[in-house]
Amino acid sequence: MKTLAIEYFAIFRDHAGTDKETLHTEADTPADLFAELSVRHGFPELQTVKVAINDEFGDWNTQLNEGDSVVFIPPVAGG
Amino acid sequence: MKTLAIEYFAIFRDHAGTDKETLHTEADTPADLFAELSVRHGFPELQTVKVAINDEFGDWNTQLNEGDSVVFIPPVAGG
Amino acid sequence: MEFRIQTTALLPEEDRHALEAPSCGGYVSFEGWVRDHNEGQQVLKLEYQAYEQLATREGTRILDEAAARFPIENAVCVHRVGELEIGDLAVWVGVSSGHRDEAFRACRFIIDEVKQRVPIWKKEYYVSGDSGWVNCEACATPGHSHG
Amino acid sequence: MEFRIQTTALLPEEDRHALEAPSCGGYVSFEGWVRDHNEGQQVLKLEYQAYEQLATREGTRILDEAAARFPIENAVCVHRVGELEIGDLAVWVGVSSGHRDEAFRACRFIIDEVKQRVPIWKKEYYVSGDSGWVNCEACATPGHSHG
Repeated sequence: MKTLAIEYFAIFRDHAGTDKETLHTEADTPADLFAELSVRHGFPELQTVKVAINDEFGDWNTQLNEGDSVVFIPPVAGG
Repeated sequence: MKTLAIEYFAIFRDHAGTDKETLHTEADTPADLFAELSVRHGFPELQTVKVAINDEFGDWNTQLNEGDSVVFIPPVAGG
Repeated sequence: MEFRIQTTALLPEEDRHALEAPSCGGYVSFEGWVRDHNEGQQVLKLEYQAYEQLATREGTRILDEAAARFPIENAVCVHRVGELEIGDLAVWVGVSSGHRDEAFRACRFIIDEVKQRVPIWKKEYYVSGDSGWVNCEACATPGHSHG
Repeated sequence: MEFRIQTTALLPEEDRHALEAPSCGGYVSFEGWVRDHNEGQQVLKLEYQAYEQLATREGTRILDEAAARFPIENAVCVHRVGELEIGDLAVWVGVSSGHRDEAFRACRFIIDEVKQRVPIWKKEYYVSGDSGWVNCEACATPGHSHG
């Protein structure tokens, strides 16, 4: 079990109903974590989602560590 | 003989020493007129010169008429 | 070189000063304004959200890339977040350089990359009463991949 | 659509307002600043002259051509004449449109054509004490043609 800080933006924030939460989870990778949270919050299926770990773009299959902050990034639309 | 109004800009103004003059001339075309004025004012030889007749771009071999205004246009450099 | 996210109105006249230099002959700017329509829908207003830390990092990387690709003097990009009305300025890019060609190319490069890479999102509120996150609602598909 | 020659300082913030429209999502502007050097010479100041009637006509034709080529909303170009110091704004082009691509392309088209076609001339005064009309001194050749 590890503790992670999750921050939500845009469509994920709307579905999660919160902008951040602290999570105790068995998830080893961002991919595991996203699957877990998708079920819990009913995230919509999106064409491409990226992940950031500790405020930098990360890999879906990297190992998550105790205390990591994780952000899932839906398709961007700045400008 | 016809009377023409000549206006000078940029390098031609510097050489003519005036910004405009009224000219009595036998010149039939802008080409004739330019040759006449080049001698009189010592215009430098430039790669491309255009001519405007009555405030519109004109042709070097057009017939000049009494009272026409003529401007010789050295290479432009706006911006 | 500065990329910034802010909640208050953008003031290009002020940020422009940072770009001035006696060696510069050209300045190109882009402004993204909130438009009253998008893809056939009448838009009432917009809401922008940014993941500020990463947006600022990625935006700064884009400016650095622009400076490496094009011989520009300086470049600044500021993006506004929060609720915006029709006609409001959402993003501003300013680029100064010795000659105009590189200023045009760098400015275009920056806004194109910002729109593609920087974690900023836009929710449109329509006259119809609907609303939606741009690029998120329409692209939702059953057989998706997030890998 | 307006092309204008003026002797007073350009004020893009004011002319910009003419370009605003609720249907516009993109605005691109170009500013030409007086640079402290040109082709290896240190420049002290510039003098611009315009053949105002024809410059305004030709400039307006360029804006009309831009509007015919690119689906823009509006375009304005203002050129200053008289004596300008280093850093002064000599020419400003502003273009608004629904999307950014056409605003970038039209703005670039306008400034390129203005520099090539509009009867405006620039005399550079150098630190060395020399001065010269740009594109006129250097290109003077013995075997010329004015036809």
